[in-house]
Amino acid sequence: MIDKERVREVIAKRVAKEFKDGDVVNLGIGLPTEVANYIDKDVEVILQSENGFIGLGPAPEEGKEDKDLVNAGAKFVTIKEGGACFDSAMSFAIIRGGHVDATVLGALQVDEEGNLANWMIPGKMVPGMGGAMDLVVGAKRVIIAMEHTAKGAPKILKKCTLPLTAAKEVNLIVTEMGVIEVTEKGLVLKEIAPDTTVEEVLRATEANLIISPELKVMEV
Amino acid sequence: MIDKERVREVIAKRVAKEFKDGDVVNLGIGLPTEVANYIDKDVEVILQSENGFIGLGPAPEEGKEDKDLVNAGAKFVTIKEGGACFDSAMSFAIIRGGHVDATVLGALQVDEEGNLANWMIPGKMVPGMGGAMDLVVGAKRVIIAMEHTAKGAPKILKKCTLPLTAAKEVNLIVTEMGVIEVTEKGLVLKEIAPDTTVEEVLRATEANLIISPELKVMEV
Amino acid sequence: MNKIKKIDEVMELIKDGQTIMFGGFLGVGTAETIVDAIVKKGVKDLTIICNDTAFVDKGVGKLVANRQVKRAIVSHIGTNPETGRQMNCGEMEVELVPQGTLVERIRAYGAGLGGVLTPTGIGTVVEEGKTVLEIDGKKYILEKPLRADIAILKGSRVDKKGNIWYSKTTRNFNPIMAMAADIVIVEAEKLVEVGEIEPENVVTPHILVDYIVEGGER
Amino acid sequence: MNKIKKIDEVMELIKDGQTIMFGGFLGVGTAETIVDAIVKKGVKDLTIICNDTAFVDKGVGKLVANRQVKRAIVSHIGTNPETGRQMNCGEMEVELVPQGTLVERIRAYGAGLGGVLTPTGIGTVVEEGKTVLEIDGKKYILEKPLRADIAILKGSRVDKKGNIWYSKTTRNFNPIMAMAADIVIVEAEKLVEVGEIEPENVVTPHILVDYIVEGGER
Repeated sequence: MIDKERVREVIAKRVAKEFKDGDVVNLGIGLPTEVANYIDKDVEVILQSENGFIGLGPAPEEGKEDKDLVNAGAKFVTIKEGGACFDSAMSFAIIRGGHVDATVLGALQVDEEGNLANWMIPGKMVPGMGGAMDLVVGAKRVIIAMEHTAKGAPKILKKCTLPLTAAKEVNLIVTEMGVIEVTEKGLVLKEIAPDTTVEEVLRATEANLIISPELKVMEV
Repeated sequence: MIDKERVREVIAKRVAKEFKDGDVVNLGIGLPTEVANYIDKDVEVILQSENGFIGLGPAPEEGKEDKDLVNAGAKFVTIKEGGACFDSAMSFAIIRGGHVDATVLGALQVDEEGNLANWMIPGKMVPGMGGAMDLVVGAKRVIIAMEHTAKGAPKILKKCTLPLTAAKEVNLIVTEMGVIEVTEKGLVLKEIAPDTTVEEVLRATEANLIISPELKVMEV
Repeated sequence: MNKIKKIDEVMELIKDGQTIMFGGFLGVGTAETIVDAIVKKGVKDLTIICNDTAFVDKGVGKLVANRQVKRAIVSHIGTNPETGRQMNCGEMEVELVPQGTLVERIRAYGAGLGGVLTPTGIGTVVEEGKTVLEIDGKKYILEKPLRADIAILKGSRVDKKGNIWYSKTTRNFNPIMAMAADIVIVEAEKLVEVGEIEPENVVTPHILVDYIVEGGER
Repeated sequence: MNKIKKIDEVMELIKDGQTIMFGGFLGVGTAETIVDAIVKKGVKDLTIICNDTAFVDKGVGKLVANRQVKRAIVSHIGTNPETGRQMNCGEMEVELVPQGTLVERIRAYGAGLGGVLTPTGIGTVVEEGKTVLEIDGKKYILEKPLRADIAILKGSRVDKKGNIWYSKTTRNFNPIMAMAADIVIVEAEKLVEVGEIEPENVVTPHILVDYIVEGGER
């Protein structure tokens, strides 16, 4: 069992490998935000922030915060040279119109059809969907970055039981145990973490998993 | 019979009296454009140009033309201090969204219901509607500025015979013979040009005209 | 036409039961001086339209905390526990709208369109009770336009005619709301002379703005 | 990623039968250098989407005059007699669209919306053959989104990443078309360094632009 921090690092590092030079990417709050720290220096990824800009840069040095410049989680950030600001209508035109190459989001549940539930637990947690529903529908690729299980219970299910964020939009699931692609035929395990067995992955997953004939070891 | 130039002046001068301080107005090509020359100096009217700005000013001095600054008829113009430029989506959001107080347009035909035909003569003249259909639907008030007849034939009809620009959107008709308001009950002659009789107006009009009990002489 | 008013003058326009739009994203780009004055005035039963309910002590969250809001139409309430509490005990109604749909519904009203046809929310609870149209083989929810009695904007630089320029991420919903309300009030962080904002760099043209209040940097 | 190309390089992308959007309003804001190169290349059967067909010797009008256009989707053809002539003798098809509807249809595609619900054209020939929806007692025409293979923009200042700023009335359809085509090419009147356009004053963000061609002032 690897510790929480290492789990997040493994997931974020693996997701970071999904991008190619010039990709426009929106990273969700939390773990997905950490992906930015691991993007290869030779790959220029342009981060979109749905509150209204492209060219999202790292947090400013202490004392250099600009009260007018925050990310979608209201944290102080910077804007890279060549960045551009716009209003929310334009921001979501960019998102819904397919001008974002990939979005990385966390999940409560994902299922065999690529359905995603990540915005509410009825009677318990109703924060609102924010921009998540638009991002999942609009981005060319939807990558889920999450821990494989929650308190030991599988999050990759045959069918989501929580209210959906979107239907059939997930393309890839990256966890600390492996990388799973959503295909027409179902979920395909393409990579597996080192020191993890296929049996362990299957045990931690409720959904049916097709084991790729070219199953690789995940680089972490 | 007054000459053509004087006719245009009479119409433009009378239309210019329709505006109050702060009004946002879009003037069509041709005669409506001339209205700008007669607006009272104490009344600040902001002209909208549908190709993308507010604060339309007069033509520049010769040699001071800016190739990037034209009106919707591609004529060189100026922009007043405090003017603002925008794209065509914003321009028509302003127009269709009811943010223009009045539009002044010419007409081929207007009828008793306030229907307007001013964009084509089938088989003869098909220039396209440009922004006219949006302007007529979107502006709070639609003012028609035109000669009362065309080669002696009435242009104010019981029912338009040419393809419509918009249905039931005209509010006021200003001609060299008088001022006619479109009301629920029909067309009401509110003002009449000096040296013109009601009989003359009726003869030049195919539509039924209700003569206002407060019929006034038009100031020209 | 002098649009520049004292805060007390514009407060006369704010009344119980109104629908008010507020620019801002988690409070960034929200007119704090005007919000504070509304808290002080204590008007009740407001319907607020905003991206989110911000924080208990920031942005429109202060109106929620002061129990002035009857209904909120927003995309997110997670940062303001008071919204959740009032919603759960029935003191306040919350209509959750996907962020892109929310801004496009406001734009639809401001642009004179009959509604929005969006794929966002298809296959989720968002589509419940709404018309779904299939256009060229794809499904879209018909979402209705949103309007307000008052829109309250925050402008970073506002000229004396009312032209607005927004700094960085303060823009968000502000320019869209400027089109969708009967009365539009802007809080100017910095009031500048007419002509100081180049015509091309004006984001909200002055014809959309009715009143200007000086707010300063905060 | 170097987006800056020679005119000959981008001409390789232009092919017979393509649908091409051109920014510009009666030629103002149209990429004349690129239009001239397309005239020279002589590709045929183009569908052009533009506000108008400009003049015989200006803007996209030159493509019409050179008989390269099979179909034009525009709001106005009155300034180019050649368009009318070719239309009347069946050499060219013209779809006339109200200007506000035209730009909104392009925006709908670029913004991922299923269509536009507009009151413009109700009660006219424009509504013929289209779906009309009654929403809250008012009628709207459902107008379909418009896309293109290529969008050709004219930018007054373009930085080396592709961020665009438009001078005065050259903006018009350009920023909207930047969202609605598979490939977006901008002709830069003036190529500037990255950072010279303030982030807030960028109108078309560089992520929407694929190629930049230097055009100079003309």
